[in-house]
Amino acid sequence: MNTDDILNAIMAVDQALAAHEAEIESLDRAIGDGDHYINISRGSQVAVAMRGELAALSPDAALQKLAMKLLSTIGGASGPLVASFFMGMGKAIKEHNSSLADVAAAFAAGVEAIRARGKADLGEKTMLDVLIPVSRCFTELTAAGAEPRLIFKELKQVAEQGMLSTRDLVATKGRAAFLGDRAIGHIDAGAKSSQVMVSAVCDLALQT
Amino acid sequence: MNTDDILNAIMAVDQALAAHEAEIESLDRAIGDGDHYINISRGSQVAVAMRGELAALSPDAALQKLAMKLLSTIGGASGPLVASFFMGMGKAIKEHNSSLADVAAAFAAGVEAIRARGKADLGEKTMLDVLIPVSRCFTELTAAGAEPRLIFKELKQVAEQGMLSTRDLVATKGRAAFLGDRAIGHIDAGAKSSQVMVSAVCDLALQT
Amino acid sequence: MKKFINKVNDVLVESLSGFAMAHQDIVQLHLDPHFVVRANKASNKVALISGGGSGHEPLHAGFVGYGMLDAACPGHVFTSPSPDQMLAAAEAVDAGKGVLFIVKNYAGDVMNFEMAAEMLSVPNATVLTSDDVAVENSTWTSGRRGVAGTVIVEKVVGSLAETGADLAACKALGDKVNQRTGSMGVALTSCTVPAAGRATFDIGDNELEMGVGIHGEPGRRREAMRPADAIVADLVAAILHDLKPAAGAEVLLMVNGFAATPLMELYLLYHSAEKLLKAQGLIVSRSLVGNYTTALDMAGASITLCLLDDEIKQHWDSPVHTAGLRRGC
Amino acid sequence: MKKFINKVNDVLVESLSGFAMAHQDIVQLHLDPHFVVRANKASNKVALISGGGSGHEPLHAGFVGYGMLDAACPGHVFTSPSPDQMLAAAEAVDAGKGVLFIVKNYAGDVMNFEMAAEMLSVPNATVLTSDDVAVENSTWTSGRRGVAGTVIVEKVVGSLAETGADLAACKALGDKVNQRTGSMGVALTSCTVPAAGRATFDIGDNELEMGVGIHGEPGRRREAMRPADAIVADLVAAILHDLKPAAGAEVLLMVNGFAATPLMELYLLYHSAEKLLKAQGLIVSRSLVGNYTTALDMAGASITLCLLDDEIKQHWDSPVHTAGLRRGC
Ligand SMILES: Nc1ncnc2c1ncn2[C@@H]1O[C@H](COP(=O)(O)OP(=O)(O)O)[C@@H](O)[C@H]1O
Ligand SMILES: Nc1ncnc2c1ncn2[C@@H]1O[C@H](COP(=O)(O)OP(=O)(O)O)[C@@H](O)[C@H]1O
Ligand SMILES: [Mg+2]
Ligand SMILES: [Mg+2]
Ligand SMILES: [Mg+2]
Ligand SMILES: [Mg+2]
Repeated sequence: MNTDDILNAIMAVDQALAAHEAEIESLDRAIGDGDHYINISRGSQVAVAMRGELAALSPDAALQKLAMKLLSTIGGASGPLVASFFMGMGKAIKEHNSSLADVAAAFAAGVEAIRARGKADLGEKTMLDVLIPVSRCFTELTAAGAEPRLIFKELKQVAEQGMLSTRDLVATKGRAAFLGDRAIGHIDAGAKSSQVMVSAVCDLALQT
Repeated sequence: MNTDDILNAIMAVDQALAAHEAEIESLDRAIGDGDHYINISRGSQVAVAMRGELAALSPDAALQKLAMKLLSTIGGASGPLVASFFMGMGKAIKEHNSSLADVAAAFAAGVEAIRARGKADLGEKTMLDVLIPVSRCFTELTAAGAEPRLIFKELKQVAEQGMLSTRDLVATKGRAAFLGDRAIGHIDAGAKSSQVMVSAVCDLALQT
Repeated sequence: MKKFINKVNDVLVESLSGFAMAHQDIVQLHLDPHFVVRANKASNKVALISGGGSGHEPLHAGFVGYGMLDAACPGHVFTSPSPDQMLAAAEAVDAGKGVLFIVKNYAGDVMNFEMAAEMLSVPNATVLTSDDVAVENSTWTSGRRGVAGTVIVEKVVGSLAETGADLAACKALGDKVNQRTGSMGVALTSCTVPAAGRATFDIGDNELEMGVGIHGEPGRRREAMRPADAIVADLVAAILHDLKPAAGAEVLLMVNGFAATPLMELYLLYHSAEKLLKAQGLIVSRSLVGNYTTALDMAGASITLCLLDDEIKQHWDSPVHTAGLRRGC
Repeated sequence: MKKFINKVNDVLVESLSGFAMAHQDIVQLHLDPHFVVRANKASNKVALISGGGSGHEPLHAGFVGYGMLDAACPGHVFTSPSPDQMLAAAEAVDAGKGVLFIVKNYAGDVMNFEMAAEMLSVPNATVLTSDDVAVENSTWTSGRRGVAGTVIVEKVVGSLAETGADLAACKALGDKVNQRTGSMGVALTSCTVPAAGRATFDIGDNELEMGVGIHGEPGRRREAMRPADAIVADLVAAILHDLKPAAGAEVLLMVNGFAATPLMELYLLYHSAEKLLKAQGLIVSRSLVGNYTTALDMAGASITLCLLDDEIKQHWDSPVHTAGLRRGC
């Protein structure tokens, strides 16, 4: 992986989020406060606008720079979480030419940074219900030397399952936690946006 | 006319107003502030409640007492006007056994008191567009010695015409004056309530 | 109609009672007849009394206290109070220097206060406020409505009265401020009178009423919803057309909410209006933003401009201690 | 959606700019990153900084000034501000005695302030407010929401900070006030986030949401509209169940409007609540009624009780000079 891949992924994520605007927005309206799409797309738009600046940087520096910008742009609960993800990933990634296994390790470091920041874990009806299973699967499949196309197809499925799994959960973190049982039956907005982003990056990888 | 007639008229007026609640209310909502029925019925209800007190008094004293009570009860534009009417009438009426001509003269004094208080005249789209023609007709017909039943029938018609005449007028007094031409096409609420009251008293007189 | 009320007939007394309980350090409530006076009666000053229909809170009872009113007479919702209220209030607050009535120019208020003034044995005078430029003055109507500018009149005259100025001086200053003040309002929704139980007027989801009155009286025109800057431009233009300030004149800019419009939007309107006035060469040196003259539960706002001079500035800036406005003490 | 706005993306900056223009004697606005500080920087005191999503005005920027906050960091509507705002604000207002962050307990606010606190080189501490009793505390959730009681924390700690008290003392008093404060709200209508353009939740013409959050989060239950006294009885019971005041305890009673509910109704609620508390043997010795912690354009209100002691009373009564609350100066 190189900086170009990051820039392409930014474009893909921004477009994919825009295509799911109504869905993400209505999920956060149902059991949150309705702004998750606005927050996350504010982030993806600023990332798109930064592509020129980032192009000159190495992947680790680019991810760190992106993280700081997202931290000051997104706000809300997702701001520090998304920023922590890229900070964690930026610290872990190699300076150049990371292998798929390197990327999986960096992804895992990013997810770990979200866990540390949000003090949440699997099963709390958050974005982690997508990201933790995706990260585990990514690590396992790369460790097992699986074929890249198979890995990305698999990750998309795992993301989808994780997203759907939040429907039946009671939330114990985030705004939906205020609802108790009333949150059951609704998919978590952050889980949905995470699944959309994971899918978009996998599709990109599958195209090339 | 004696105090008993006043007491009966109070009952008749209260009932007639209640029967026209929706109509009076919606007229004031269209070109006023929507409270004319509430104001005027607050007055008629307090008058009904006073019947015991009033019964012991002579007609002039009863009308004066009623006027002061209405003054402190109704509020709004109609409060001082209605109170002035009964003050004016109370000052002019004989102590006992007024003839129909006496009543017509007292009624005229009441209407004059409204004019003085409100500084309005015929054609300004107010209650006076009912009360002035009614008063003139009442005076003329009693002076001409007309038969009581004919007088009351005639007064009802004059009241109706006066009320309807306000539809095509521009208001120059009261809240509807703020509307300019936009008041055209709407009957004035105070003209309507006056017509309802005049009619109710005439019907009462026609029954007996 | 969804409102926090118990019985429609108890709204006024319960609300006044809550007001008096929450502000017992400032006011005292009398019932039957209803009026609100200062907790501590002032001495050796002209007594200022205002009043009018309820539903415009904090106007007027919220402005009873040091530096503003001595008493307020609240009528039923949107209905002028009656003369017995003004008489009882005058008796309670007269301090030997006469009574000044401050009355918004509506037929009902004018006639009820007039009758009280005629019956009152104490020397008295009346200032009629008529700052609403939405309705053009003309010789054959009863004239313009008194709206949010009334707050400025009450503040400025209230301050002068505390100095011991006489009745004539207080009336003169009130008339001057009124002449130098213009307002215009815009409604996004109707209000609902509790006793009526339904909206006073119908308005579409994409419409506004330009020039609306504080009782929901129709204004100059109904039009399609527009950006805030365009609305403000019309309001300000109408007021300036009326006040005709000299170039470089110093003004007080008030943005008044009708009750249901959030502070966030009121400040946005203020921003738009101040920019516009500055661009026209005026100096905005005093401001007031908030819900001061409301229209029950209406969404909407009005803009008021007052042409300042040294006397008005001095009395605008002076200390005041009321439930609705407080500074310097 | 009918609001006084120009472009949705400009609402925050235009509104903040209007706020700063209208109150230039009290505050100064910085943009990019956005924060509001006192017009005159205080010296030799702990710097108090609060912040949170916008849409709750006057909270928090309206409480910047002598006796309350040193700075406020406004986020986008209903969205926590970001750490760069807190860092810039802290740099601007630190006066050598450290920084106290006052943060409403929402995941976003907590995490953003936490990151700022970690990055900040100046000694600092945080008070988390969590007065909303609608959501029961439990070990496995992120805990209760911070709502209108935050105003009391800011006022009381703000007063202590002016005396030169140190960071630990300010934090301790803030935590104490928070523990002694409980709130619960009720919505009659939804709010509408400008960027979303439509109501956050649907609610029937005859329904209320009991226990609603200040972002329109659902509360304990949806129920049929009821008389004010019945609603107040439920709100007060929930708060008392949580606070468990001793017999004869002295309390501050706050009735807070969510923005679209008129003062007339808020005072009616106050009347109902004070009567009820008195009947239960409590002493209501302090009050606050008005729109202090709003929820954009929501119709509704909350009740807050704070169990007073001599220290809290002293700091509640002390002078304060902010755009949203002023007394004694
Ligand atoms: N502690 C946490 N750990 C992980 N994810 C969280 C946590 N709190 C919230 N989230 C995620 O953040 C999402 C909400 O983000 P957003 O709507 O942008 O912020 P806010 O809740 O402040 O409005 C939730 O749907 C959830 O997935
Ligand atoms: N100056 C006046 N002279 C005579 N009648 C008037 C005058 N002003 C108002 N009215 C009458 O009063 C009626 C309105 O009364 P009401 O609704 O009770 O008071 P308000 O206008 O204060 O709400 C009008 O419909 C009109 O008939
Ligand atoms: Mg959200
Ligand atoms: Mg009327
Ligand atoms: Mg009226
Ligand atoms: Mg949010």
